[in-house]
Amino acid sequence: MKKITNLKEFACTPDRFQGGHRLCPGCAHGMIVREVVNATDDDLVISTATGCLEVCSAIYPYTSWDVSWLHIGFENAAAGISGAEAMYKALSRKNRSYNPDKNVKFVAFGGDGGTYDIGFQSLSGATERGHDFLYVCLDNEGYMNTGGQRSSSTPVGAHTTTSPRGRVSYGEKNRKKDLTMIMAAHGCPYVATAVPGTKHWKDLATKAAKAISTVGPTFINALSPCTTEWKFKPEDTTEIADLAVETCMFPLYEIEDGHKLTITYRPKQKIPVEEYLGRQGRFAHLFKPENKWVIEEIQKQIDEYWEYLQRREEAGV
Amino acid sequence: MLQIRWHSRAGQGAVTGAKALADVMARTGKYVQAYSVYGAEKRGAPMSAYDKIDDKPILDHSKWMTPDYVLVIDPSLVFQEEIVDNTKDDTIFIVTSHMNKDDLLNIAKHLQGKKLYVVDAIKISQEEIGRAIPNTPMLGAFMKISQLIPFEDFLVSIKDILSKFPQKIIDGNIRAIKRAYEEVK
Amino acid sequence: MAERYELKSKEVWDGNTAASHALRQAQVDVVAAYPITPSTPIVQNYAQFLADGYVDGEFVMVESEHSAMSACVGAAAAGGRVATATSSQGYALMVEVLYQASGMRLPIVMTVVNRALASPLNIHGDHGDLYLGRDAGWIHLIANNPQEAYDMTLCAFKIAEDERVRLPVTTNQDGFLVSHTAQVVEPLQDEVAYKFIGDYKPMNPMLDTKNPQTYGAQTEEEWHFEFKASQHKALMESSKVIDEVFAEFEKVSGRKYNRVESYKIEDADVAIVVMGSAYETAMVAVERAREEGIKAGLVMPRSFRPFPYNEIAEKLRNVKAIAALDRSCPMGAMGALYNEVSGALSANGQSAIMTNYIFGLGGRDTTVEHILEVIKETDKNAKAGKRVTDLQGFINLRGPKLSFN
Amino acid sequence: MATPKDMMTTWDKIQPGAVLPSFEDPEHKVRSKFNSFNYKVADWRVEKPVFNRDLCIDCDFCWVSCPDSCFIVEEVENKRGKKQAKIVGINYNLCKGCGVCVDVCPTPIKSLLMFPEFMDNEEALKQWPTKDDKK
Repeated sequence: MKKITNLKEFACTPDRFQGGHRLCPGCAHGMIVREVVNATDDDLVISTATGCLEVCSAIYPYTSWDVSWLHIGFENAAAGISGAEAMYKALSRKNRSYNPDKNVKFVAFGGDGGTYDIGFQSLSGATERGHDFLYVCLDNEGYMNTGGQRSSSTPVGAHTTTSPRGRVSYGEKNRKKDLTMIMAAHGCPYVATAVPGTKHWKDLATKAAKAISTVGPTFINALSPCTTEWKFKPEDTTEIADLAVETCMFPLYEIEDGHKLTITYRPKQKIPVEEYLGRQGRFAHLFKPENKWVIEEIQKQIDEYWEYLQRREEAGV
Repeated sequence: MLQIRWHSRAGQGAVTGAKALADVMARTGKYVQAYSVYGAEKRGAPMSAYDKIDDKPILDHSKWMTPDYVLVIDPSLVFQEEIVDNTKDDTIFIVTSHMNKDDLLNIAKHLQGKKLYVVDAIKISQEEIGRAIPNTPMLGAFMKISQLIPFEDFLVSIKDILSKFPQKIIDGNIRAIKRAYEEVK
Repeated sequence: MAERYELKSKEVWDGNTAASHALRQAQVDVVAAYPITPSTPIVQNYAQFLADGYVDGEFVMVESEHSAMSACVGAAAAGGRVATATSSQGYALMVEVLYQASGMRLPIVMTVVNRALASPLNIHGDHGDLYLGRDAGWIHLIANNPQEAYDMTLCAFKIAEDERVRLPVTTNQDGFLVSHTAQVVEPLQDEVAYKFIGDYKPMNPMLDTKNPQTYGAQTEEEWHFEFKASQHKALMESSKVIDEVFAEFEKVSGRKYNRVESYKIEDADVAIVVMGSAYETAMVAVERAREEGIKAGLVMPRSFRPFPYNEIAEKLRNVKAIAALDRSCPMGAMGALYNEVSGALSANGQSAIMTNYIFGLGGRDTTVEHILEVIKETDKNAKAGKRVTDLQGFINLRGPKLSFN
Repeated sequence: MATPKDMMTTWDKIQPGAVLPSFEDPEHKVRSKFNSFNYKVADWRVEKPVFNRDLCIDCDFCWVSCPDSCFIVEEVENKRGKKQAKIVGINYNLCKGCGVCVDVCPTPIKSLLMFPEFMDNEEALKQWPTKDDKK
């Protein structure tokens, strides 16, 4: 496992995800991916589900990857990486490894569409089969690659193009699917949440290093604030991520062996959710008088969930 | 070309029996085809299996045949009139029943006038193998009636075909085959 | 090391057993598969080979056919020999990924046991799945009996992995009629079979992590056309490699295969074009027709893709009337074989009278008598010098006659 | 469109399967022409970040939060002989001008600031605010 000590040292890591990709200016995907692939010194084979990251990092004739990389489809990043991992095992057993002196690790990236929704079956299958890989969900809470449609990760009240706010609607009606817990329920040896940015960079890098070095299927759900569809200024990406943590809208925690939960960051003072919602255009309509109750409802859900996480951590079961 | 049709219930081993017979005959240098016809039904549903045996490669892949032998390994199927479909005047029927031939013909009128042999393959398999899997005893009976190859040669081949099973199962099957060879009437 | 499997010079195998032994002998590095009737026994047999130590590769039991082909793509791009098996609905679920596999030029071998597509649901054989995959950029080889299911699968690896081809290959056998029909198969011994296929030749393997590769880039209108054209060219030129592999296979097995198979076509006035086990049934019908004075012959494209246009036209050069028999419902068109063969004739300036017959859907029995009837009808066209029968016929269908026009 | 003219090829000359090698010389890590490191997104910018080395404390916040891997890092040894990263510049080929680096820069007077794209860096450095300037 790569030792992540301080940023001065971590920044010496030669980048393995190159610029020149076509993600939006200020996109959190680039931040998260760089940290994950830089969090190990082992060689990497990566698969990526169809989505913003995939289309922007491999537009022919360019690739942004200094590591081996594969894209097949929207719903099969986990299945694809499981095949590559199986080949690695087979060739190692048959003494036909391409680089016998190197460890190869396997990582899959998918957006929330490719992870929570259309790709969930293949992720669940690959996880159940126990392949040795890390799956990172770049959770920007909607189908942003296709112009901001809702997903099962879209939070209550958010405006998307398929859950629009309107004269009689306050936007998304359904609660965000709790995928991290669902992945933990698979019995994964390691599952965690993370955010990009300077405040929690070490939390993310350490979790990635831990996940990659853990044998077996591991999962990181990384919140990826989307400047374009959440509607905030590009330079505010890390601030929005920090607010998601400080409001407990997106708490940072990890779960080991499917059950042992540890909260990895505890806000000194939980900030009201308005602070987070108010910074994003997708929630602007909630501040109209007739929709205020939705904010209250969201706050109630956050409070309950935060309480649940703390109780569960205390219980230590 | 020798054509054999099996009538069975799914789970009684007609497919395995048909394939075993094909295997035995292939070892004598014959060309064979063994297949079965069934739908999505589960254990207990009626089904049929087929053997074709010839001196030259068998090309016809259609399911239709005019059997030289009809082997019925389930006692209740003996009473279904379908077992005489597409048969010839000289088609030989070997059926499983606890009844003797005369009693059987009184009930199963469609078999009247047919060349009929009876063996209680169910009872034999229950007693010798411990389960109602009447396929191998039927092969014993068939060998007796058809005299297709010397019985000793048949036993050598079938022992080899069964060799993946535990010795106890092999021994039980061989006893069942020998008993049916003796008891078929 | 995988254990050597003791094989007799003649085995009695059904098509599934034959295909699974070919997979075993190819020492496939990764098999990722999901069972589906009627190809399930291929997957089961392979699992048993693994459990008994006859296979030392990885066997990934995925949760769907979509993931099966996806894992195959991942494994093949990683850099090793890959295979799977499927049928029907499973094939349909895979279709998206079939295009990905061929577009990335990955030499995956898939043993397909052909089965009808729902709805209504049906587990028996027709070519609905084969036709579904015909534009997917794969090479499609046809096997008419268990021996050929075995032989074609061995050849498939050698064709797919050839540096000049690097395309995925399906081997097709009829559900139940071949897959569940035991016949005499003369297998090669393990070492002979493996030597014939040869070691896997890597090309841009992802696992050579010192030299990283990007697979599955996005190409928009600026590039997509060129890639598809390049893939089409490779698929067309695989004909040459298929011929070479068949010739090499004849040397080790004594069995000769051709991209276009034919039977008594040399002096025929009337020809049947058909793929699958019905080709052999039709051989018997041709014999019967000749006994009755009709000079009938038989032609089959062994490789449905690449389609052997010129070779098939050459075989049909002297016939007067042709019936193309398609085992898939064309749904508002003529059957694919009718269209391909008509195109082949037209391209070569030939003008035999063409008719189309649809047969065997959902496992409907097609007997020697049925095909003999088709030959007789086609003979009417030959004798009249023009089409006097319906353009399209349905063999062994209950109800009034049905035709396209 | 997106492909430079000199990279446009015909169907008979493209890589089978659209497979892209990251490196032209893998052993010496020489990136291939297909590596997006060699692609320019500079024209996406309206404003550009300018880096003031004199004010930088090498916290590397900009490095870790840059979505476009723009910050050029030199590996140096600190007083205790430990390796650490020194920011030496911005790769303007890769920078899209999102401004995150400026946002996260923690120095009292920021060592990264946004300036108009057309302004010369020398000129920008001259205009850098000082302690005396009002915020």
